[in-house]
Amino acid sequence: MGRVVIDVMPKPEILDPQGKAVVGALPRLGFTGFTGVRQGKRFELEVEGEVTDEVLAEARKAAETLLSNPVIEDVVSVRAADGAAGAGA
Amino acid sequence: MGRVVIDVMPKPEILDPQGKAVVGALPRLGFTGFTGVRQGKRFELEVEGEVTDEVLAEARKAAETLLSNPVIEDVVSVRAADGAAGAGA
Amino acid sequence: MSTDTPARPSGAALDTVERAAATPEHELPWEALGLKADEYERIREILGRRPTGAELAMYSVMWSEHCSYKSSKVHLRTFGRHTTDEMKKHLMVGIGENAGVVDIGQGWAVTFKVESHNHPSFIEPYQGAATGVGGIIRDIMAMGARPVAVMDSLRFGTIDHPDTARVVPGVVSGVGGYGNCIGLPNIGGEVFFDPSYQGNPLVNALCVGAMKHEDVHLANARGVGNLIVLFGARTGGDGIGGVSVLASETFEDTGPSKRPAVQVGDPFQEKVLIECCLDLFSAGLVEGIQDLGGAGLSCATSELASAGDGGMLIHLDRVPLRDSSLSPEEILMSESQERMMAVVTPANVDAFLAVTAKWDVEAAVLGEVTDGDRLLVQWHGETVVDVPPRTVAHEGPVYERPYARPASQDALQADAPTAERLPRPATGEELRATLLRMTASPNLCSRAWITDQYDRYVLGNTTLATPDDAGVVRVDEETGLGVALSLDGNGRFTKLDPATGAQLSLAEAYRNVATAGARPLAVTDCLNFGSPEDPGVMWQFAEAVQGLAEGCEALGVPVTGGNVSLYNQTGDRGLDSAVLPTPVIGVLGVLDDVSRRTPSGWREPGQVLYLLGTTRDELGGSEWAWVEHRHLGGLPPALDLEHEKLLADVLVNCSRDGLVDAAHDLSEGGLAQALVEGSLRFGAGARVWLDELCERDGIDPFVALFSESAGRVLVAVPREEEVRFNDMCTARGLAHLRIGVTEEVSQETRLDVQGLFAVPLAELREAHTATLPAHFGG
Amino acid sequence: MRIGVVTFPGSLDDGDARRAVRLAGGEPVALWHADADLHGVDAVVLPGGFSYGDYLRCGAIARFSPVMSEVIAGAQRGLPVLGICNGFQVLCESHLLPGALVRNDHQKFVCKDQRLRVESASTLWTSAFEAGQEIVVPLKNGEGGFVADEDTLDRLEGEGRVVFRYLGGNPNGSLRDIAGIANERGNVVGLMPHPEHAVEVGYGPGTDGLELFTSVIASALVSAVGA
Ligand SMILES: Nc1ncnc2c1ncn2[C@@H]1O[C@H](COP(=O)(O)OP(=O)(O)O)[C@@H](O)[C@H]1O
Ligand SMILES: [Mg+2]
Repeated sequence: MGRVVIDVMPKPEILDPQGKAVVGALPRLGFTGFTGVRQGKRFELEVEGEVTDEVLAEARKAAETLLSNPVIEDVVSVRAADGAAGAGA
Repeated sequence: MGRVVIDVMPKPEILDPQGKAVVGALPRLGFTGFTGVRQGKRFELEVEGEVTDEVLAEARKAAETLLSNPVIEDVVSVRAADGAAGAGA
Repeated sequence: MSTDTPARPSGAALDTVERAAATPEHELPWEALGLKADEYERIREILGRRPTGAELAMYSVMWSEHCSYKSSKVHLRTFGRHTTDEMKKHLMVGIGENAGVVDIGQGWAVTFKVESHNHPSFIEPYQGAATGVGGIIRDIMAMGARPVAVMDSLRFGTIDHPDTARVVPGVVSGVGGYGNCIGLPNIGGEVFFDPSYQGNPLVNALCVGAMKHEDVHLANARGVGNLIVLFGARTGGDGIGGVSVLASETFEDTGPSKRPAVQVGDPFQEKVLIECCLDLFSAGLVEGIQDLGGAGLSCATSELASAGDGGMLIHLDRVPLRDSSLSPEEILMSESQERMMAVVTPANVDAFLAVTAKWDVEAAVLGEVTDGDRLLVQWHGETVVDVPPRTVAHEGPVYERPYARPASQDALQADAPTAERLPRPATGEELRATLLRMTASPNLCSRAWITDQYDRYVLGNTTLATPDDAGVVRVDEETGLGVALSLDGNGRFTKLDPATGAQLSLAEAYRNVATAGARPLAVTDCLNFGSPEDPGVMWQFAEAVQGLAEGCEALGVPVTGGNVSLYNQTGDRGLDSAVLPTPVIGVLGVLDDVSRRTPSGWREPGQVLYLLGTTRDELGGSEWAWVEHRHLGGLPPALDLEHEKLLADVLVNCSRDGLVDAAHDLSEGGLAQALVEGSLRFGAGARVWLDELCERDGIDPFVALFSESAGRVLVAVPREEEVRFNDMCTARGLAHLRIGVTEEVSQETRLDVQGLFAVPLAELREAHTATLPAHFGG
Repeated sequence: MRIGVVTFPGSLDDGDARRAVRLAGGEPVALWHADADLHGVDAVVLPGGFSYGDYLRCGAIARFSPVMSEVIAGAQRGLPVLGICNGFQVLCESHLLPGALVRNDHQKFVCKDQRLRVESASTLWTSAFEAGQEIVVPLKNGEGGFVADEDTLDRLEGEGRVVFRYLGGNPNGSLRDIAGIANERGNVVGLMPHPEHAVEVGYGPGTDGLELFTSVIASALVSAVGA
């Protein structure tokens, strides 16, 4: 069983209220070193077999049509999961 | 200017309504190869200087206390951004 | 993402006033900014030189159709001409300010306005609708009021078109996402599907706010030496697509490449801004205030200065930025959301900044009110704008666009839905089947799938909301003083006859408010039309405005403000590619005690159903003609405004004296739909007979059930009040007829039209509620 | 009885909670998120809304506000605390209550009049009800799905700490139809539906919600008499 990881982030020029809320909260918790935060989405897609190039191409198409909103978001990466990220460890 | 990437995913045993909705929608759009989808969050944290080990340790602490809820989520990775993922390209 | 104030981009040539005077030959891209040659020439005349890039940015955006109303202005003056002194009696602030203000008595005032966010909602349904709600809320805040409720009027393409499946859920969750998160109850609206809105959805949002008389604030910058403070969200490159031409012109090497076409809303920021503004108002720290909406700082500075008594100096480099690469032109044009601008005395400024700090709201003192009459904008000490503010804000171009009744109008009106041309159901069985199809049709089916996504309870003052005829909220907890609002439009009627159609929309909103038991007091309107460059569209517009103005005068309710949205049209097939001409009318009414409000459904058995008003064979533009025959033609129903006034009067008295327990307006779908909705409201059935009605009005059961004649309301009268009720109608000369009785709430209860058919409410409910979930997902 | 109602930036139903306290006969006291002081109140309500916008996770940021450290300390001493909707989310994020609240299974915000069964009348906030009683109060949320692992759910059921359960269909995918729960001591209760919107005839569905507030006032009287 293979797994594809897709990362989607708000476009840099677009207001990101979620990131803004986090960057405001961090210093109150004593985390002072962070000057900016942006919050995006991460998807893990499972496939029956291996993650072939065709699977990745399908996944990219899905990322661009369904998983992201091209008006305000960018698909920043579509890749096969390496063991570490996949298992949720 | 450095950047830390943090990935947070719903725990495997926890209901993930967003992932479920995506997996339901994919076949309707003609994407038939995916058997499961989970949707998590991806954060990009900016720091003034370089991403040192201390910065990463701070980021991990922030990830575990604020950015995720251990009852329902796992922090699956905390790492320095490589060029590619960072620029939002 | 960097958050510091910008350094002056090195190496780029700043287009200062000085430079503009020295380089008269330098050509600016005025055409790309949407200006006409004569408009550009006028700017040169006003300034006595060529404009700077920043000045051109301001003029171009402020002289756009959206901001200057250049095509509609000559017609909008009609409203003023038809507003009598008597109508102005309750009007504290009229057309021209951010929103009108109405005196509702006991020292209270309310302000309300409807505005469009049509095009952005097509591009990005969620954010477009969300920022539409956010924008109208700031207009209400700018009057000094606390926003107390919102409404939304939505129009989409055909229900089964694939793009409708994209636009509807996005718009609905955007309206809900913003309103729910900001804590304003959604108390009503409309949803309508028609192919003409394919590619041109209409998203109109209304906000109403309340305040004490002494809290009314106006948008003007008075008092030399007073400070200009910008507060709220940081300024980013939102919605400045067009002006990037200028940026690339003057900032060749440093100009940023990407400017977002859509704005993203942050309702949390706006919620905090509301509370912050209310704290500022109650501490008396604000002299004048203006929201930042379309045209951003260009609009706020020039309007404040233009309405003030002096000039204004602004240091643009003090604007807190989200994107440090923005040029002065872009900062002036940015439409970043959740920002306000206040005029503050120097003595109050520290206290002002303490309040903004309490709410974690960023604020920056940008400049001051000056003596003289110029608006000066500086960028790191150099002057980039030096203009008479009135010429930017209030003295833009005015067009007398040609208009003409389209040649096709006669044929359209001649195409009446007569019984010979469109077959009508006659038997009980046919009528029953028609009723079930009608009540399940897109424009008549239950809106619950949409309205269940809106919080109608927050603030704890909502006493009527969806699916009642009007939304009713309490304004004063001590006395129960409150307001009722209804938002209505009918593009089909307006297409068939623009003047009458606009009046019918007005009459429906007016009637809805009275049906809820409130005394109608004032009007706001959003006029959604196609391209003003099409003489046919312009004719529709002119006619609709004239009709509306005359209608308001006849009903005695003034237009207090509104919004015009033109160019709602795709393609170049002239009138045929424009949306149905759609004036959306909001009517506001007052209840001295909202506990007297009348709900739209009955719940007690044995009450008597009366139909007020008379019914004619009027099916032109009706839902029946469309649902059953895809037909739009003929004339809209006739309207008698004197009758509407009488009807409203009787309904308000009935509510005051407790003569009716339920009242429901008859509109789209006619009596049949009113019976369905009145029964389903609380699950109590009804037994109805139509013979007397048919005999009195000379109609058949089909016409009785499905005609859309205006001026009719169905009421449920408790038996013990029947005599008083009858006497009152008779004394006032209002046509009233007993047509049925209510049944109890039970599993078996039915809607029984005697001698024709009966339908169990369970079956009706199934038909009525299944449609939207079937199309947009459970 | 003085009952504090916390206002976070983004709280929406704080005024409504104060009104409910007043109508129940208590004295509402407004508490401010940035103020690490409960001003001697006898109970605390964490109201509904979207604290700090709730963009990250509902209640995640509010949990770390200065006032919450006092609320947490008070709750551990036995101070009655009620979390409504966003307040429930804050209580879970603060670990005063187990489990978490996730996006509704149908992914939409839902606003409706909701039928509930009061499963436990032995908390400080439900003593005025009869166990098994059915009530109707508004429900309005986008992230109201209660989740916890099986062991936690079994323990909640076993210890009688499921306080409210949805009737007539599960509106958001909550496990075992759970609408509200309590801590072991019964002084901390969280629920997704909004009892403060059912306290006045004509403004919401009836007045069933009032009993939560009269419960806590009555139990304070009882303990005062007992003491
Ligand atoms: N988009 C909407 N937002 C909020 N409420 C709505 C919306 N659309 C319809 N409603 C509500 O649903 C009910 C039915 O709408 P409608 O059939 O248009 O009423 P009417 O014909 O009496 O004006 C009304 O209470 C109306 O306010
Ligand atoms: Mg209507």
